Amino acid sequence: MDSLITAIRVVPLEHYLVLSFLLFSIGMAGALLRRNILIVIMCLELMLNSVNLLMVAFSAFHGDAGGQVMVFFIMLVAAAEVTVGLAILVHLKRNTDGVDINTLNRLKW
Amino acid sequence: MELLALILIPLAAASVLMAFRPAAGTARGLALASTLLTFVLTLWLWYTWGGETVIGIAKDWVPAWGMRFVLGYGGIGLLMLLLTGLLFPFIIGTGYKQPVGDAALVNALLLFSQSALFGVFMAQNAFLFYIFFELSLIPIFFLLLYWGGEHKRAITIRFFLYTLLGGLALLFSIAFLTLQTPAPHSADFTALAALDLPMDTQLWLFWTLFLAFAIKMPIFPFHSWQPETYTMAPTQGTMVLSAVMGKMGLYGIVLFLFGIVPAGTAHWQGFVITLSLIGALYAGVIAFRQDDLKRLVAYSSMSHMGLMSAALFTMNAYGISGGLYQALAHGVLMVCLFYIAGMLFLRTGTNDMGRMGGLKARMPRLALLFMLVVGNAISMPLTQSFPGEWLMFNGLWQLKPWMALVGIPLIVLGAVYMLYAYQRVLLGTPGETAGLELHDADGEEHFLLVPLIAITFVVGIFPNTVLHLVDAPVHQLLNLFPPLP
Amino acid sequence: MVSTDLLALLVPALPLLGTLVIGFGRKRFTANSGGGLATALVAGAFLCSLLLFLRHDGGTRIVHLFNWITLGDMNIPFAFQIDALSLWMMLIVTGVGTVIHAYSIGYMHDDPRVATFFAQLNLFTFAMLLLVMGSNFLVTYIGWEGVGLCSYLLIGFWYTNPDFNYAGRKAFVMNRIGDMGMVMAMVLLFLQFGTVNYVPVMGQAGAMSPDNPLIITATLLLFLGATGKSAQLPLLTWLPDAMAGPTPVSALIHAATMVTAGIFLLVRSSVLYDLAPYTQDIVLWVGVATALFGATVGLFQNDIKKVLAYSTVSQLGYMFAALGVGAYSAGMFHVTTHAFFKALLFLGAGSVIHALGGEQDIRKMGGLKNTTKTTYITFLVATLAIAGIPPLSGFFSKDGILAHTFADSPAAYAVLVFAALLTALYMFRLLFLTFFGSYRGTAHPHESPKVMTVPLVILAVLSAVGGLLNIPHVFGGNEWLKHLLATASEGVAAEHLDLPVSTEYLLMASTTLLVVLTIWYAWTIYGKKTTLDGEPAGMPFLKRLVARKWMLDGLYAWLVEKPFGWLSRHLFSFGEGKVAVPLTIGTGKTTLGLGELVRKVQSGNTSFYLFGMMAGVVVLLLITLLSA
Amino acid sequence: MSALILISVLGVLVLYVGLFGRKDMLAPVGILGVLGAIALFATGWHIPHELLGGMLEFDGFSTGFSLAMLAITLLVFLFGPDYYARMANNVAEQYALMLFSLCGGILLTAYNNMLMLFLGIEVLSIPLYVLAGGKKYSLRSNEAALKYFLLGAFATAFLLMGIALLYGLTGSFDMGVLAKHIAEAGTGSALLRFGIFFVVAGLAFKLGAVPLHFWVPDVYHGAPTLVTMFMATVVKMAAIAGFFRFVDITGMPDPLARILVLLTLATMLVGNISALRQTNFKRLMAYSSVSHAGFMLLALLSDSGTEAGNGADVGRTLLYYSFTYALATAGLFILFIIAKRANNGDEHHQIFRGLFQTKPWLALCGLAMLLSLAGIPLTAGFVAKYQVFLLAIGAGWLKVMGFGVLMALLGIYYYIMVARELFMASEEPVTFTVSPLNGLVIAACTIGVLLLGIWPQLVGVWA
Repeated sequence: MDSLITAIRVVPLEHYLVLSFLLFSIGMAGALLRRNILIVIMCLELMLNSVNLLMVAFSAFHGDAGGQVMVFFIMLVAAAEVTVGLAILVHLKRNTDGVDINTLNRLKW
Repeated sequence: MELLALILIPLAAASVLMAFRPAAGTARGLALASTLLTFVLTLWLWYTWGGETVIGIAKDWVPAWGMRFVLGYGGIGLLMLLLTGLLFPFIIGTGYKQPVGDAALVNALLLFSQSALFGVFMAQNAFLFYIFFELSLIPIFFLLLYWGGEHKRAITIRFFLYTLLGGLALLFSIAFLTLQTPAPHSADFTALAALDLPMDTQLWLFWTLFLAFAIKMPIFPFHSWQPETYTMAPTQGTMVLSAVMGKMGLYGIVLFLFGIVPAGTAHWQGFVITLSLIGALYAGVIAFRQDDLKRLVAYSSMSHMGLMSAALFTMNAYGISGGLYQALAHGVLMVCLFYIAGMLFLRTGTNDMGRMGGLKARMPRLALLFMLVVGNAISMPLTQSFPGEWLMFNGLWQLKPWMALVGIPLIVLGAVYMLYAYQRVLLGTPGETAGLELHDADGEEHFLLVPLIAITFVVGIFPNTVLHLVDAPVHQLLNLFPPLP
Repeated sequence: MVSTDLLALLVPALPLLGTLVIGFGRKRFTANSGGGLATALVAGAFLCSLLLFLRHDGGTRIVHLFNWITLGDMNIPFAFQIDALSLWMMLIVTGVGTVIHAYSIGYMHDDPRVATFFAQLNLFTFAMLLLVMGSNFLVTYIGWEGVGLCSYLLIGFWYTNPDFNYAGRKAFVMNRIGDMGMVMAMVLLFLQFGTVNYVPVMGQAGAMSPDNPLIITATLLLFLGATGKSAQLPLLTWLPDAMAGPTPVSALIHAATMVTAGIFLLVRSSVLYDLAPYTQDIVLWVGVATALFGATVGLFQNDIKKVLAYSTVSQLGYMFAALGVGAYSAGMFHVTTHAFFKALLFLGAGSVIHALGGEQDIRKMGGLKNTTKTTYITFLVATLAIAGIPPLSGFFSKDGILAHTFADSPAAYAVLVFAALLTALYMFRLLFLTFFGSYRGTAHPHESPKVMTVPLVILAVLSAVGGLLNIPHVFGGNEWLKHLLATASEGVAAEHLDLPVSTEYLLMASTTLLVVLTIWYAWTIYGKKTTLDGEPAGMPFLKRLVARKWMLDGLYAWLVEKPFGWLSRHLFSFGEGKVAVPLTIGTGKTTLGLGELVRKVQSGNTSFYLFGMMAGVVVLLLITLLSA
Repeated sequence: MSALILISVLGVLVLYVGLFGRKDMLAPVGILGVLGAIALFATGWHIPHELLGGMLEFDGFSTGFSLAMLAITLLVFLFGPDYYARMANNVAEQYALMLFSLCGGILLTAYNNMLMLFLGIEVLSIPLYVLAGGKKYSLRSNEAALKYFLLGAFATAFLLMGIALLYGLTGSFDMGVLAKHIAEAGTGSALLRFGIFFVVAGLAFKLGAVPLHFWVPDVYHGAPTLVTMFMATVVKMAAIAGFFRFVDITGMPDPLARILVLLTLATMLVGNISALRQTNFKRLMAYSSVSHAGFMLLALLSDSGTEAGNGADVGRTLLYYSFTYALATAGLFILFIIAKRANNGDEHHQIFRGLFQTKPWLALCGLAMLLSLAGIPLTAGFVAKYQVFLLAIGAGWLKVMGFGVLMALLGIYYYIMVARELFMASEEPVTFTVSPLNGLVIAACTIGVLLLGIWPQLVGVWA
């Protein structure tokens, strides 16, 4: 365990920061640009996971377990969230066969 | 206790009308009875008044924000109470000959507004004042919305928002002022008047306060809601608006501007007086070419209001007393004029003077009544309006002679448009109305107009009965003012 | 024995009573009952005044009724001032008033609204009495406005005629223009002296140095008021139009009493004017100019009443000229005599009109001296009086004015003499065209009833002997009226005329001679006319100008009425229609439009929402970071 | 804690009741449970206590908010049976999900630790995603749900990012530590700025503050009306409570203040302006909720931390404001549902026409609640706004406050437009059917609004 932490600490914190920001941004970009709702959801997951990465890194550098606990919670909640999301998506697919995000435009103004 | 009664009696009557929706006759009877009762009550207050400020009731409401339920009255407040008490029976009485709509509802609304107005004139706490100030608006909103003339919806909303704009500005100022008072905060006028605000604060505070009252009166250039509202509102609504509600503006000026931001007021004095006078002349000139009688009266009212506010802002004894005295006179005048306009509409089915004319031959009594009212409108001596005008011009000249000289053409303008209107309506040969079956002013109408006209003359001959109300308070007020530069 | 105060109270109270009784019972009163009552009441007022006059001991008595306007240090009592001046005016008003009331019974006999007429006539008398009796400017102002209103009502008495209504309105508004000055003067004096009661004001003013701006301003403002009421330039065009009213009204209001209010006011405040020579000059020249104006225009009028109206204007001019040179008593004297003979002239004219069934155009008259004898004789007397033929009243009063003017300003004197000649000319033109020659009309002339002719006779006598009231020293007189008024008015007391007696004789002789010549000239032109074709075409410019009243009406229409109407219309259509209201509505509409716009941002597209959120967050982020 | 457990257990219980097909028992059970929870909270009154090692802290503020939310939930449940009468099955889930979501809300009022903040928000949100999609076969419902989900997840990511950064700064999720760190180290570090920023973004999303408000109108519009009502009231209160806690504990460091000003201005402006021409009542209420979020933010803006300054007052004000707002909104939504039924499904505000002619008292109730939202005197809404004004002025935000006043004027406009409809005659006769229970609920809301307007201390008595 300690070895793992030291291993993590080999890489300076900044790199983790940058990396997770990159991931976060990629996720965001994907969420914005992609049409297919499934992919959008994945991108959202990506954003969450970038955060996870950050958490882990921080907890390692702080030598505090809280961060890792948090990561578990995040995964948990993310799973629940996605479940719900997918369920809703399935309904949508049933009612309008299609998962194109642009079909969602009945509600406006 | 009787102060509370002033608010509760109309409220109770209104609630009864709302709840049981009695038949027209009963409704009017009840409304009339309650207003007469309140009138007697105000008279009694007048009779028992000893010349000092009376605090009738003082209860904590929300101490945290200085909200207290304090009712009381000094001479000025009493004058306004008398005005309200005196005029409402007549305004209700108007409904007999000139019914507006569902009598129960209309009278209920009128009574609501009366109750709120009494509140405004008795509130000794700025917050309380504001609450009544706004509440008095809501009944009028419905009167307009239901029984207004053409475009009533748009006009109603415009009127409502415009006046509320002023109201919110007032609320803002009150909140600010309350926080200036030493903790525990208090919004009582006494506490606010005790504040010694720095000049720069007073300078902007003056405007946030003045806006509310300028819109209410209304003063040029905040008047654009007024003419069409007065024209389109049902007669009774117009009466309440012009005869009583406009006076809330004057009253507020004395209460807030003079009482709380005297230095700021003194600083803007010249500017505001100029505005008021311009407005007065502007309205007076415009009134001349109006074809719609109600609109003409609306503009004449605006013209008078301009002069009154100008006089108030002279901040000297003659000006203030004259302006306040005139408030009463103007109230009576407005009720008379709008009632006569209503009578004419009732008979000819129009407000367009171009389509009247030559009515005198068939309605000599109405002509006589109208002439007497016109006499008051152009402030002939021995009518109510003259002493007020005399005092106001004294005040203006005392401050700056040119102000009086700018204002004096009003006495010509008044004669011009009033006599022109009189001629177009009554004199000459019958126009389109020739065919109509017209009946002269009847008993009920005399019953309503004659007392008012009598008051005009009695007060005109013995103005001291009213003047002594404002004399002492105004002099107390004057002590607040900073020495004029 | 009735107390003086009660008498003083009765004088205005009686006419007021008449107004109320007749006014409210106007359905029940006939010409005879109503007229009779009205006349009786005014006569009663006259008797009271007479009693007061006889009791008068040369002092000034203030009859305090009640405090009218009291506020702080302001106390304006409702009180009467009984002194020689007011008494004299009361006598004129009620005396002439009584006669004219009586006359009206006959003249208005067949009018359906005769009761209303008498009510209003009484109301006028009441107001006029307040005007002259008031012990301070404000009470005077009550009457001042009151007579204005009455004149408005009576001019427009036959209200179905739009022209008459217009004339009434014109009269009132022009008076109001003058009243602006009056009010301002009162305010100024009050703020200066802390009171508007005549006695203290004059007392304090007397102590002030002459020529100080305050006094000059005050006097000028007061004079503005006077010009309005007394139809002086430039506010005179209302008076000729006022002839729209029934003839007795013209006689009472627009000849004998109301129009002299201005003179009364100036005499009342003579102290101020003596302190303001500048103002006096202005008064003098305005008076002179008006006198000339009236006389010239009078020459070309063909409506019998219009001629008299312009003659009134010019005679008022004389009076103001007198005041201008500080000859207050002369002015008042002329007021008196003028009241007699001008009232007589109007009533005579009325009688003629009555005789011809409403005809007013002198070109359609002529030769009436045989058919309407009484009228003719009395009219002749009045004409001679106004022309200034000794020993009739007009001669003395006019001569007084001329003498004083000569002493003060020969130029003005010259103009006034010229005007006097013109007066003779147009008056005799009127006389000849009306009563001489042969009848050119179609009606059947007949003499008026007694109730109308008797007043004529009374007035004729007065116009004849009225001169005795104030016979100058040169005729061994003692100037009774002057001494009387001197007790009431410092101005009169201060009068002095230092002319060598010889000069005075010379002036009188020359003037009289010229007048006689003028009359002869008039006879040659108009004396034997049997037909009359209006003025010959192609008049010289000046003549046309004069005939058109010096374009004064046109000037007003062009300078005041049209611009005012234009302003009113455009302020409404532009100021309100294009600025004020649109501004309000515009604000509202813009906001709503904005709302519509912002609402459309909610496009319903999820990607866009995501983008929006991100963009917003980024923007916020940047702002917060940059502002750090 | 006990209350929290009770509510979650209650949710499960309701599910079981549904399992046994006792549809008629759902609401009563729920109501009883909620009452029980209220009782529990009431007993825990005035006794601040910590849970989970200080992760949750129930003080007067959170107790008050929890009670208020429970009370509103009670109203929702009272109306529930009527609303779900036509819905054949899965009714139990609806109630249960609301209860679960309520748990999240309660967490938000009491969290003292960013982990709890995160959990609270998620527990609050996830059931809502489902609820929003409650009408399985209604496309609008699906769309609303999905939009809500996508945008919500997006915002969650922001929140988490923020939390992570703050964690990176302090090495702890405990708010106290964070506050201490700020107090000592000041607000210099970029981590702190970014962290706070992202957290605020996440919270602002829940509150529906501009520019993170895009979901509000669509979701309010698409979701089943009862759910909309729940979102507009309970969720709103939870969100503002959570937001307040964060601001209050961190004691409004300077970057936070700057963000909040912008948020406030933008929210008040957009919320009110977009509502002006809105005729669909549900969307109108959505925008109104945005604009009210703006006013609450104004109050929040004036907060300077409980220790240092007026935190307690702000908390009180927010509670008063959000509760009265919720009351009026709830009442109006019920009125709306009634009117909507009477006009077979139309959602434009003309559907209120003729109400005064047929059911005057109902119209008057509606008027009272609208006036309260508009902030006209003698209604709770007015007092609430006034408190906000007082706070803003006290904190010296005069200009922002002046802007707020203008926006309040706009607000009055669109509420009055609806009020106008209440009193207009309808073209063709409409029959509004009101069950006594519904009438009672509406009356309760109205009375509450008026009572609180006339006697504001009613809410202010705790703590």
